[in-house]
Amino acid sequence: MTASIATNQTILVVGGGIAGMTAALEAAECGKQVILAEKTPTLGGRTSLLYRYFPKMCHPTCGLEINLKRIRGNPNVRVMTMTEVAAVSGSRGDYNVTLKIKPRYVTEACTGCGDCGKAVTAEVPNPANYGLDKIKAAYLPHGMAYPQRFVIDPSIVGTADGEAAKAACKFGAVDLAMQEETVEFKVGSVVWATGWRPFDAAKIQPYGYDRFDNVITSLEFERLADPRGPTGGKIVRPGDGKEAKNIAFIQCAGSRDENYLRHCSRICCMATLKQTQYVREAWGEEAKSTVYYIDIRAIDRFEDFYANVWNDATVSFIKSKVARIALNEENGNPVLHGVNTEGYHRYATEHDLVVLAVGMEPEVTGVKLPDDIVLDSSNFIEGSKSGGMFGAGSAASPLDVNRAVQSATAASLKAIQVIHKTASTEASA
Amino acid sequence: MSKKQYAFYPGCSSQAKASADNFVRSIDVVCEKLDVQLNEIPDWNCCGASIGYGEGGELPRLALSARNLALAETNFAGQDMVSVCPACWLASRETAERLHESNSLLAETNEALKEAGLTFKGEVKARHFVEVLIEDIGWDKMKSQVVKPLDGLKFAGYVGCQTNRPFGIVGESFENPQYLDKMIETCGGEAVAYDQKVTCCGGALAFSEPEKAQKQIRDIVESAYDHGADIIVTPCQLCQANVEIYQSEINKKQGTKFNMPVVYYSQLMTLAYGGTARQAGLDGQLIKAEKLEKIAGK
Amino acid sequence: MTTANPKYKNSFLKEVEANVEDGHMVKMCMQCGVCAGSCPLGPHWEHSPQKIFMMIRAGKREEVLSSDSMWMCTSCYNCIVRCPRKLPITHIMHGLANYAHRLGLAPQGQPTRDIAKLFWNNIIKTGRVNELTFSLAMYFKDGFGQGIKNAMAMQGVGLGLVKAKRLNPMEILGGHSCKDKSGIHKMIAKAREIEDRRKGFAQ
Amino acid sequence: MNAPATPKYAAYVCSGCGIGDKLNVPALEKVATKEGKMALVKTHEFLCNAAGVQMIRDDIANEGVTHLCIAACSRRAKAEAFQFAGVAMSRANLREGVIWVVAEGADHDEVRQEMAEDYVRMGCAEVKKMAAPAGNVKESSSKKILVVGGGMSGMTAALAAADAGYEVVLVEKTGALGGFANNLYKRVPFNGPYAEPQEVGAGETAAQVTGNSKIKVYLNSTVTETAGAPGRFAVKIAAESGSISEELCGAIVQATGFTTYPLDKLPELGGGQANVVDQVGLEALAKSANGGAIKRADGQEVKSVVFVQCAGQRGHGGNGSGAHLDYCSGHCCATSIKQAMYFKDQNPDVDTVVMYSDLRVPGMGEDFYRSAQQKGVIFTKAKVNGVTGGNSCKVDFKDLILDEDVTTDADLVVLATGQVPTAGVDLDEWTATVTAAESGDAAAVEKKSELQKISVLNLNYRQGPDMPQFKYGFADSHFICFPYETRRTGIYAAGPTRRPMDMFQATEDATGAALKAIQTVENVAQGRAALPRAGDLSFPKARLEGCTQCKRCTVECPFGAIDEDEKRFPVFNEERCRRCGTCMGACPVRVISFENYSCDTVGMQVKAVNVPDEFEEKPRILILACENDAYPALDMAGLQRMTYSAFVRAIPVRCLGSVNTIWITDALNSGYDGVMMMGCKRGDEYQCHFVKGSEMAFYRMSKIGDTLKQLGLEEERVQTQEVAITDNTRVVKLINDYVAQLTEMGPSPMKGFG
Repeated sequence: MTASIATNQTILVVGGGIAGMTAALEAAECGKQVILAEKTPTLGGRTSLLYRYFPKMCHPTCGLEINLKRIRGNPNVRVMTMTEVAAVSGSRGDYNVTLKIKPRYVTEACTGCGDCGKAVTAEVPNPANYGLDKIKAAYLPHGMAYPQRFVIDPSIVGTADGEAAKAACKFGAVDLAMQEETVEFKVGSVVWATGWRPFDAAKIQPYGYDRFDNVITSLEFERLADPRGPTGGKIVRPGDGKEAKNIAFIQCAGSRDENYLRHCSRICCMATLKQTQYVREAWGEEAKSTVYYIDIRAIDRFEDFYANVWNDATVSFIKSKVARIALNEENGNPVLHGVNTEGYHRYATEHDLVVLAVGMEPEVTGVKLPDDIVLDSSNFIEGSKSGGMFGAGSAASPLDVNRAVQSATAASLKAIQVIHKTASTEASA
Repeated sequence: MSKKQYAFYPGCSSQAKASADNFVRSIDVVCEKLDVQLNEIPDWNCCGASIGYGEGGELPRLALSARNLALAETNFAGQDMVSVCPACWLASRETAERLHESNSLLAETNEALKEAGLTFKGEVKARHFVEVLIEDIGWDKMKSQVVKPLDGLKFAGYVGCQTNRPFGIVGESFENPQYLDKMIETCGGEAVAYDQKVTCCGGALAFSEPEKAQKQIRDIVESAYDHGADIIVTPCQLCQANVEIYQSEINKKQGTKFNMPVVYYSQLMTLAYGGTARQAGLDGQLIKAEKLEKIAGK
Repeated sequence: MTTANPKYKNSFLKEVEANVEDGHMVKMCMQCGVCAGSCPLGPHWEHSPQKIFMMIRAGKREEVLSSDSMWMCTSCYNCIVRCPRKLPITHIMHGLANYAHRLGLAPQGQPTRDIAKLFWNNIIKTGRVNELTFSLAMYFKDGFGQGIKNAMAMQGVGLGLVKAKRLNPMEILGGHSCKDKSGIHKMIAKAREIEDRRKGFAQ
Repeated sequence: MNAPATPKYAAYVCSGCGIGDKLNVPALEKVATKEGKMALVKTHEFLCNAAGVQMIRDDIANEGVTHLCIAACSRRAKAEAFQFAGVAMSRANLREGVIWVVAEGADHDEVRQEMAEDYVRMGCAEVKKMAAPAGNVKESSSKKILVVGGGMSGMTAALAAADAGYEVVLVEKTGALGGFANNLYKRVPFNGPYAEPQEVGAGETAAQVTGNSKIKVYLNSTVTETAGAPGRFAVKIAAESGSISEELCGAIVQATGFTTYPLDKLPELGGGQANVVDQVGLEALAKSANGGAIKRADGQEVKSVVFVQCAGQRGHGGNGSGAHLDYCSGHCCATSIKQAMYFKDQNPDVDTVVMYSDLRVPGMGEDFYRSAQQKGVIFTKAKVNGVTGGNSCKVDFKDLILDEDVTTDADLVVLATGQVPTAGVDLDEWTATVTAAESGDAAAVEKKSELQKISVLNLNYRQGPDMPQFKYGFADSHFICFPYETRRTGIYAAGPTRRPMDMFQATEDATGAALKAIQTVENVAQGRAALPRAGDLSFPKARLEGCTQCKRCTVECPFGAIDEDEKRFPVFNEERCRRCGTCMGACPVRVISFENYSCDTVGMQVKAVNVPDEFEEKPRILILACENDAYPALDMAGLQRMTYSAFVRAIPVRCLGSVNTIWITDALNSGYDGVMMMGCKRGDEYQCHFVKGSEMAFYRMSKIGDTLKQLGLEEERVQTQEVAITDNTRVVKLINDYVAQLTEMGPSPMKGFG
């Protein structure tokens, strides 16, 4: 790849989640040239791992299909997967970027036929299910993966399995000699849509995520409810496969906590309200969801979703930050200890399963970013000193999908403005 | 080789014939084996303990600890001040940190200290002996001294509160600290997993609220039994005293048959390092640790 | 100081901020209740810490200061390490107890309060704890008769400790002590004087 | 570009990905040649690789191929590889649609081959009826952006568009720019450290707008008519003075803001009584105090203030009778925090209590909350039972933490009331009024002109003068992934008219809306469609000579794209059109079609299928699947190697709304045993991106019963299903169950008559 793939009239979008795809597409559909760089092997990001959206209970995959169709049909967007930003120098309107491309070990020749997967015996934790199950070490990330190309896990490169995959491919698409590549080019503006990651629940020691099988995160629960997930949509306990009907949802797991994340992650209340409805759908009147919360932040029109869940007899709300979780060693049930602060009532309640509504931590936390970038106290991207780089979506602030897309659309125009200014000054010069 | 030097703040319970008399004896052996020299701070005073607040108030308690810190600074300049008692460590470290944060508080404290002819410069670091073992000596060296591994013995590592919170040992979890289990294993024993590792023993309230405290103690001992422990091991004097002393009380009141020895980590190390029962202070147990004595006798 | 407190006004909160150890943090509580659930003696509290913080903001001066809740603190520090707002709850509880005690509003005969007093006097006397006199003092705090009972009740333990050389009968004659007792006494007196001045207690 | 005079048809069969192993490829070639009548038929073992694609390119260049059928994988796969400008192309789905879903083994070889051959027949039949859409390039269209509303949102949108190089017309009904922001003393912080209120900055922004040569501002003006379509909106702007100006605009940003919920509707919370104000009322007091002690209307200095959150909001979850607003306005918690700071910053001794039910300060708002606590603001989780105003206000409330009923007094009580959107006319009300008016109801005629006065856009669309309103009167999108996707192409709402929001969100939102407006004018210039068929160059054409003026297309178009001329013939505004084909599905005489999607492109596929006679016991079932959800679900079933009956033949459709009943009757006539339609969820939470497509299909099929009876067929032979894109497992079951059911019923009596 040469520097000629881009000029200072090009926009670089970092991150191929829904915010990044949106930022890239909105600019491209205004006629701008965009490079969309995604760290993982596929576009889609976190939303492609969600089962449903609040408050409509519709399927994120539906929007993903539309966005992927837009990308397939738009020559202005150049998609680069397994690609990370190594460095950005320069300033507004004139950045030099260096990208690192990790080896996929599968070339464009891949048709997605799956023969390599059949040939391989080794299995790796399935990233699409947060490691709740395993997949072959030669795999398609998921049904909606784009590009629809297999990936070979580095762990089998140089093994018999690796060779088996190579031998199985009729199209010679497996290239085990592939090396990490570095490319450099100019862009006029950069949109950082690097998104978020779930806060490491193991750090919240009183909840024993690292000690108790039946304490899981809200993202893992999302996979459990999804028919495409590890249990085929059955809500059962990872610990022993027992049906989980009596489920506790613990809010602010990491968020609003100066020991962990000082910000409120905004989405967790609504995500939990949504997930109580998964439980209801699965078990009907037998379902029992208990939400332990500090404040229910069902903001603006989401209020009516909250009102409906509030009126759902299978769901109850307790204003309390759970103090600690103990284990009932007989039945593996987590036991929640705490106090309902509305009138001071102590509880020690057993549940089949505990879901920690984990907070959003900016994916760039701990990553070395260009000096030009301005972060807030929680590592969300406020913007850049020279004004040519922008945060978009949940990289800029903890946002739900709808707001993330709105934010990405705005960031897209800000990038276009930079391009426009550069162009017009060059024209007048 | 030259020994590592520390200003030593033993604390009241570690004095000769005080409640943790046997503890310090084992500490001495451990220091001897690991080339650590503890230099007792001359004329140190009580830290005020946690219960001191009721009458003592804020500044008087700070003054008490500041006096010890000042004595350490003046007598053993450049040395960290080490305590074996969590309460002492907590009071000292908290004082050092709060005086570091607030100049006004430091000024007031020094104004009081002047009456005792001292000033606190705020240089000395207050540390726990366990920190010294882990951070300065290291696991490898601790293990290297083991000659009599405590094979076949099951211990419940009981960390309790104040060695663990609010400061704790660096890198350890408040809810599930590992270092004590690791010490047990270093000595060749088996650390059982149980759910009362950091439960409060009732602390000073063992005196004032016996029923409430003894409920805590019962939970701890019971769980240790349920999970197959022979002996409870602790780094804390108050934990040791409460959990050992009140077993007979609980038996009397509640008809239990508790008879679980409660020893200090340093006693295990002393034995594992080949020390005698006497050196390990096993004679100091109210509930005899026969299984340990047997090993000592080997 | 003891003016009637209007409801949901700042006066008592301000008093607490001025006179209670770390009292300035009370206003930072967001009522999550993690402290209440973390306290080992929680079941025995009338008011949990978080509730006490709310009561302070609501101006419930008498209820707070005459409550024996903060005297239930075992100083286990669970609340401190779990508080999402990093309130030094243990210190605030200690501070409130001490403040109530100094004002004479703390409940009479509250055992922890009495023991705290005994303990403090015991250590200040010589600069170090005299475990024997402290124990005896405790047994006799409720009067001679009760004291004998208490002592008898714990006799086994006492003897055991003596046998284990962990309690020295000779301590009755003074026992361990700092050399510079007078210095310590002066220091404590001074510290108290400064604090009283700062907190506006009558000398 | 237009296709050459002499069309040349070619078919390319890929034998890769196991197609060659599982299917008789020469037989497929034969079908393409003999039955498909393809002039050129080639097979390639790896059609999507460079060599395969080059082969096709060469044929286009050298052999003059104008139409090609690619018989390989799903149209959703390898789309980039198979892109050939200027030629018409169909895809026969042999991989995901046949070999991946038909059961393994020799027993199934026959049906598998039949299925593949049918798909080749269908692909060839389809492409013959297709033309490569040329697109209707309109370089001359207007790229000017109209912004309605001169508040923070409107000004931001105007500046955002201008900074990207576009001309802007800004219409503000009052005499000054700034809107609601002009009422504020300070604003909630936009950026770190989120500890102190910030200067509002409305004045500066207004100055930037007036100073910007690309922005033309109309003050004291309203929009009295919006005619035309994206790229050519003819906008009439009336000034108070009565003078009318006209502007030709390409796209519209509606930033008409909100009003505050009327205080006097909240008597139970002291609304209307002395010293009980709403948040905007407090801003006024703070402004006049200007940093000094805040005084009440009666001039008395405020020493104690209580903020009542959710006043007349959140239904029964908030404070007040519950009979007010059901939603939460989102900004009020942060606003009250800011206002409490006004007092504390001026005098820390002022008692400030915020009574909340859930304190809602998401994201970094948590820092703002902490900062207020630091300043000594007291927060109480409370349910307020009543407020009385007067010299010493009384607030009766239940402290939910202390669990007791209390009364406290305050010099001033601030009610955090909600945002009420200014989004013009409710279209349901409009339609009702117009219908009544047309039937000669005088009152309705009167009401109609009243409604026109409150309209903000006065669109002359037959569907009404404003944007369709979403819940609670907000002009919002129905879609989560596409917040700007509404039913009026080229018109985008921004700020609190779209959703309750604070000022920071409003400025972000306005910037996003500006982009969408810009995108619209660029799309129009290139003749491209907007979401969800972004970039589609095809558009509906009608053979008006065949039109019966039945008006179904104009009525059923979800986007108001079709007007009527004086002779009541449909007039297509293609710039408003989203290319869903609902009009095509609605047309009883089938005069509406797209170049690459028409009654024929589908009809011919239906007819191309080889339907065995009743003795073969091989039923045929036609599946018409929504291309966005059901068809991908079928693909993914294949990807997961699930198996379903080889008796079905699936055709992707743009939307079930585009399904013309002729396809159904044709299918049944030609002996199909059943027809299954798969569309999106319908109803209030509909997922159809063409709004009513699925709804329409169900409605139309409910009417098809009679036709079936005439044909002597059971109603079960036509089935309509809601299928979500995640239903890969379910879709397989639906198919297999339906096949079983039809087998049970026995073959269609129509067989052989077709």
